[in-house]
Amino acid sequence: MIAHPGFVLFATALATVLIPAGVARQAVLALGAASALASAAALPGDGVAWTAQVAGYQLELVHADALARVFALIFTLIAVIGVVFALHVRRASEHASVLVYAGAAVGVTLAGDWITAFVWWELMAAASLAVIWHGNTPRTGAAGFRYLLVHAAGGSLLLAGLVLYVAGGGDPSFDAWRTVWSAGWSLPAALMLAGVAINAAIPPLHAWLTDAYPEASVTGTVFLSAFTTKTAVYLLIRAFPGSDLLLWAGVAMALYGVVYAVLENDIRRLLAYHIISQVGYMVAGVGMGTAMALNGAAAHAFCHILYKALLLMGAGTVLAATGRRNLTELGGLASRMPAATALYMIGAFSISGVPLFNGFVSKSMIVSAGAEGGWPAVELLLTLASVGTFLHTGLKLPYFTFFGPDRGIVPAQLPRNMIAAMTMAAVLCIALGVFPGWLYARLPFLPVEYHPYTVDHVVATVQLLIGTGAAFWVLRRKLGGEATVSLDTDWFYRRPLPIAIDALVAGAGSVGEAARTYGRSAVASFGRAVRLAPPGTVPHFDAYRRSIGRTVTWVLAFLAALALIGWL
Amino acid sequence: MTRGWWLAAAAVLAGSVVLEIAFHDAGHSLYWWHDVPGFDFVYGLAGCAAIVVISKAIGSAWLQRPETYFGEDEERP
Amino acid sequence: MLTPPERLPAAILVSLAAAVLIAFSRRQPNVREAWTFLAAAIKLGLVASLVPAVAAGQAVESAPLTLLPGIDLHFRADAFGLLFALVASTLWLITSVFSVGYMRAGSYAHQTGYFAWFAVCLSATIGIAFAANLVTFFIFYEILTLATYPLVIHFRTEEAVRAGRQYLAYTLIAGQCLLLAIAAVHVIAPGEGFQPGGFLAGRASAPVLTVLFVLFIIGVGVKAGIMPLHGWLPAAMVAPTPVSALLHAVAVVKAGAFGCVRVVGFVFGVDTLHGLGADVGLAIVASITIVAASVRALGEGHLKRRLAYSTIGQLSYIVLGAALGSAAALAGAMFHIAAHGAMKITMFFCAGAIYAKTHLEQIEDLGGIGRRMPVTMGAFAVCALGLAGTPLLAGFISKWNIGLGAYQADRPVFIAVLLVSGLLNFAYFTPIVRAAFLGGNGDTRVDEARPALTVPLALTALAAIVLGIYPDAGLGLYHLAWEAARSIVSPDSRGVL
Amino acid sequence: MTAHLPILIVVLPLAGAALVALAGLRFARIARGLSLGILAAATAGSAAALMQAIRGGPLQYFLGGWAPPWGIEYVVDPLAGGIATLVAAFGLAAGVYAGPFVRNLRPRDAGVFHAVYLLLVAGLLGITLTGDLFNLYVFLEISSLAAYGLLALGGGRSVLASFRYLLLGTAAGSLYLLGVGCLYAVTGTLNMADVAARLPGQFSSPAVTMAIVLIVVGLALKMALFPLHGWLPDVYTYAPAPVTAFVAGVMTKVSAYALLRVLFFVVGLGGVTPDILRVLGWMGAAAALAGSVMALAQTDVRRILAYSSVGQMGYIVLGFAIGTPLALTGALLHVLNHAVMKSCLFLSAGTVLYRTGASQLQGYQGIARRMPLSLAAFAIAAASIVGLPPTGGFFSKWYLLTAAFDAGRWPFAVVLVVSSLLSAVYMFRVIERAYLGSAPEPAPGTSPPGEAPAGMLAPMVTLAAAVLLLGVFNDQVVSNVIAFALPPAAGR
Repeated sequence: MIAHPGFVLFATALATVLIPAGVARQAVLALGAASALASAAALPGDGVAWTAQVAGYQLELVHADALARVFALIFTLIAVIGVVFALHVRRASEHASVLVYAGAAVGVTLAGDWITAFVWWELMAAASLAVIWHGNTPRTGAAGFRYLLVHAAGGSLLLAGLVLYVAGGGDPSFDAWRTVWSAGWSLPAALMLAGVAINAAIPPLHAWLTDAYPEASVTGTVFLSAFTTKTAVYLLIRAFPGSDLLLWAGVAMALYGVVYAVLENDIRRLLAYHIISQVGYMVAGVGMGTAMALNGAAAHAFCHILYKALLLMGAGTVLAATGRRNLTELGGLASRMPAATALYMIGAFSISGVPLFNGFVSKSMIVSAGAEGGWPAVELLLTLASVGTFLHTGLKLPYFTFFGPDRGIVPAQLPRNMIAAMTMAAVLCIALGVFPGWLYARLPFLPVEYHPYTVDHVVATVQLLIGTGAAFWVLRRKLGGEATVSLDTDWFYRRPLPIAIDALVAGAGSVGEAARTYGRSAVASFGRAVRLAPPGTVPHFDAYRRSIGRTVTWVLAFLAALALIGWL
Repeated sequence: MTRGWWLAAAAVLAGSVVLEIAFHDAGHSLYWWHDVPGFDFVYGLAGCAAIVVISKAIGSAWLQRPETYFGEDEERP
Repeated sequence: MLTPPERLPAAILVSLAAAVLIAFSRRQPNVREAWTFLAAAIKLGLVASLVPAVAAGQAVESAPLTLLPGIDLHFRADAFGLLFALVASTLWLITSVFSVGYMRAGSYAHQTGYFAWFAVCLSATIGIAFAANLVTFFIFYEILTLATYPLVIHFRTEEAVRAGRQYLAYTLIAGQCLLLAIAAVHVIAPGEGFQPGGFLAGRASAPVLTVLFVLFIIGVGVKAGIMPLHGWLPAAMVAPTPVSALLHAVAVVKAGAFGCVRVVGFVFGVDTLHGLGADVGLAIVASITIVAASVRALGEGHLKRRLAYSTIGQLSYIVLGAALGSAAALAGAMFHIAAHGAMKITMFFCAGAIYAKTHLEQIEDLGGIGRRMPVTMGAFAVCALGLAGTPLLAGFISKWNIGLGAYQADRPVFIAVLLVSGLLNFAYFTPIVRAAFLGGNGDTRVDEARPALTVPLALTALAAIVLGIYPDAGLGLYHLAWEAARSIVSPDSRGVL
Repeated sequence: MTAHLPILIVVLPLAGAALVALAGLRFARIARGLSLGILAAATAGSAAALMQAIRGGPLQYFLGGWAPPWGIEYVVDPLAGGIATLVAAFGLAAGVYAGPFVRNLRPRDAGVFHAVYLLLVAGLLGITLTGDLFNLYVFLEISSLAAYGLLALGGGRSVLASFRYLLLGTAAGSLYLLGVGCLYAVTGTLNMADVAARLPGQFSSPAVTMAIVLIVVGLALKMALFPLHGWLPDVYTYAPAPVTAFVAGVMTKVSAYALLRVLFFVVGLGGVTPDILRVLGWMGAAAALAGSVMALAQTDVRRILAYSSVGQMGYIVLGFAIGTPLALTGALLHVLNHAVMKSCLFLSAGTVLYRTGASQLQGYQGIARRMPLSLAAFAIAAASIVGLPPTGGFFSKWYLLTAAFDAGRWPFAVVLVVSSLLSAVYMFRVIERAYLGSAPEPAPGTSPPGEAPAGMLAPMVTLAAAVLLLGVFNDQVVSNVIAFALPPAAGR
């Protein structure tokens, strides 16, 4: 018998709601998350552990293999860190929704068939919406609403594909599916891939991410950055490995995020664009589809979750302490928030792939896989993307936030648990950077013959970083944030779509109104036609009263008519 | 201060190039640029500049709008 | 104890008797309500006691009276009818609790008449469910029409009276269309009762059958709220909330949807309609209704009226399922009778509980209501997600099956309709939920409505969840639905895997 | 005894009329008791005769022992028996109901009322039971004269109305008589059976055609078939309630019976009849629609009911015109149903008038709270007029509908449906006011009007119950009575 980490998290969520705010609840939160991590670590080897027969379908609730385990592990791990980061939050509903969100994500990773995965998938969408709506920026509501509609659409696409697949006699288990996928494209595959691609934030289906994540609460964003996109990456690895489309989509999104990051002023949105960029590496890895690339994708997801969480926690602490979110309003916080600054920089070095940080051991895996897989352009472009990564998260953002011109901001005191959580993440980032073997041993495709710390890797990376740094220093004047927003694909459903929908609603309303009016007038005119006495009128003389004379005339007419007919 | 950083960076760079030449093994090089010493430095320098310039160009040309562009956009129940 | 055949008329008469008793005990409200509960319990017992036999595949019949030469007052509990009867009688029991709470909270007038007519409505509904031929069906269908009228005009306000007029106008005209069709069918196929797979195949020329089908659909479509025959439904929202709940979840509109499936599956037969091409027409009409109603709901600021439009859209799921006519689609449609019943009645209960507590009806005023009434709005949120077809909730089961059915019927395009509808459902429900829980001023004082109002809606919401996770739970409704669907679609018929 | 039953049924009220008139001079109470007793006896007698006719075939009686063609024959076949029972029973019901009304008359007039009333019943019974065409005319006139008298008892406008009726009724009678004369000229007999036997050879002769045409027009006028209904609304509106209830219930039906008798039993379906039936069919359709439309336009409830009768007669004629067994079944069942529901309606309208003096629509505001039973009866009967299940009206409509489809005359089916929708509207206008209107506060000092006295309630409630029972158990009536009453030659 095994404990499903997801259900452990749900139980914790329930307990959180029931226990009043205070030390007891904090203890339960930490304990619950920890035990979820433990149960994830204790997941059995390959094979179906939980099955259920529902409405005639054989569902595999837990189908733990190496791929599932590594994702379950990192999801529960980040749940622990995130919970610690949020321990000071008093709203039970926020805790509950993040825990359910995390649990659902774990559920997806452990699902052995499409139907089960879909159920968790939708639950995850709902929970993540709740997380976003716990944000407190003026745009939270609208952004969350758009997030909901986009993800509902994604879920619908996935469902459509699934229905077509199952109705067509397909076996929903992933093992069966992979043979179908390897056989080539099909309508169900396309629809399902589209559905997953929305969650993976593959441009042009990505705008929900940068739209909504920065509007969530400081603590919520940490969870958001960890689960939705990574679950999508997991499903891509699981169900859609090896596809040129994904490869080039991945490369494109790696650079796409970079370009927008240049223009971004809001620090959390800047980091959000870098989520897209980083997920681009993973998608590219999936697209390559070689064992090494898929390992790289999994490993990069693992590491990315850690350092991106760390970065967002850093940005979050800034926001929490100063209430400011734009580069144009920040600066010179390093001396006033030394711990946060230092921890943030660890995350920055990790994402930039500085040797001895975890980004280096995972990102380079994908790049090399690209090179060895015979895609030179991929190698160069992904390298370019990592230049941009270092430029923004490693140089630009910290420069304008922590160093650079001091604006004399006096930050508020931060809760201790925030720093603690960041420390945990930072330690893990470095530990994985130093001892990559621990991670490699848990990758889906063993054995892993990849050694990050070769001379030419390290040297190349160092040169790249120095070059980038030099260029940044020269161009830093141009890089200051500008108080602007950048149009993205969300423009389509933020400008034209609402207008269209309003028009539609108004149109439908007026049609109904017109129908009502015409109906009424038709009835009224019928009433007039039959000389219907309107209710409450004085008794009028019977309009149909008929004199004897006329009756007699009718009699004669009738008589004549009948007689005529009789003779003819 | 800044000057110190520059010197340090230059030193590390020089060292790296040296190492690159010393430990170069053709077995690991798949494409020509793997054999060019200091390629990555140049690539980083040029790439970074390119990213900044191009992005800014695109942004100011098409993408950037005043922060109030989307208005309040409150959701309507 | 009654033999199974005797239980059919008994189940119908028990609430009729209750109506009389209620009318005579107007002086003692508690006794009066006692009659309601007693009758509801007995009825549910009688209906539920038929499940084992029917689930085992045999139909329970009883023809106590000859109505016309060759036409009996004929009752038969087949899987489909029993499904509907179970839903109706279960929800009646729950609704009664809510009604008592609601009517007493508002201390409204005419309570005796209210409960009496309520009971009559339930008799008619069960009669419709168990009717084994068209004439029997029609008789109870018309009785339902008349018995609902006093409930619609309950408040006797000018608006209520107008709504009542509108309701009668729609339903009586529809009834006469239905009567024409039924009489013609009786001439074409004398003395035929409902038969799985229909009995009109080849009994008349295609044009005649088409005209008859249109008449039938008008007849049942008005109650089922198929656009453009839906006008009465939002207007009827002036009735007390439990009545709206009854109208929407239990009796009236479901009777229409039920009749639609009966007509398609048990009078014409899927293949006959396919031959006429009428099934596509119906499917298209249903699809338009689904989308258009959701759009109207988007524009509706009054909670109950938004729910009404939501009902119009959801009912056409059933119509669409019937029109697609493959096994899965029919099963989904039939199961949706139960699923939508549980979910929509919950939402009306919520609207009622909120109104009874705060007298708020406009959606814009509901900010923060969820923190004040967490159970109520929690149930509301659950059912909102359910209606949008979120997994683990009842709505998903029907949506999934109708989707499969669309593929089986080689009309996968209609899957898109379901999905778009799901999106629109999200669009018009979730803002309410968010405003309720996260909007409004920050006060977090919990102040629920009285238990008589809160417990029923919690129960029905729970039912929506249970049915979503394990659709066969309890009375095996899902099994019954498939049982009925398989009986309609002959093995060699199109669209069976 | 039973051998004389046919004649007794007619003679008893006839003789009784004289007796009651005498008694009425001194003891009004006795007069009333006597007349009710006689009516009860007539009812029992005709019911018994009906039973026998159904079991052992038609009862025949030769007046004075003279066999036809010389003597006058009385025949109680199931059809005649059924109608006779209907007439007698309604005579009794209306008679009971008339109690309070009569009490308001001067004793002397009361006696007269009872006498004339019995005369009317006797006339109608005679029409149904006689087997002789001329004798039918005699009874037609007897009943009509009695009716003129009774209808005029309402005073005021009713006198003029009744006079108009007299003129037209007489014209109708004379048309009928002319027709009979022609038949006699051709066939040399007045006995229905003989005429039926001799006629088939003579269809070519224009005299026969003319005869049938004259008879049809005459009877159509008597039964107020649209557009010959001109006399009816005023009469029904202004006559005293019990009389209206009775006249509206059965008198037109008896004329309809006569028409059925002549067309299907005497003339048969040969010769000109099909053409006439075709015309009658369209007139029936027109009546069904026009009647309902005209009823819509009224503000006086009794007038609404009167025009409604015009429409409902259309249903019956429609049934005759289709002429298949199914259609005739429907028509006859509707004769029964309409008699029950329409008298029920007039009775409750009468009670409202009696209690509140209101006959106008807005006088009905909120009346249901004051007189719940009367209005409940009204509502049930109204539902039956509309033809809503499970009332009787629904089932007769069902027979007519199926018959229309069966005979391929689907336009008639549509007409029936539309007409019943229209009737739903005019009935609903009354009911909505009665139940949802707010009753005016009674003038200070006066107490609000209460429920009608038991004597008026009893027949009303009975009829209302009958409406429902005739619906649920209509099959009993159809297969046990009407099935036997169908004409032999019916059906194409």
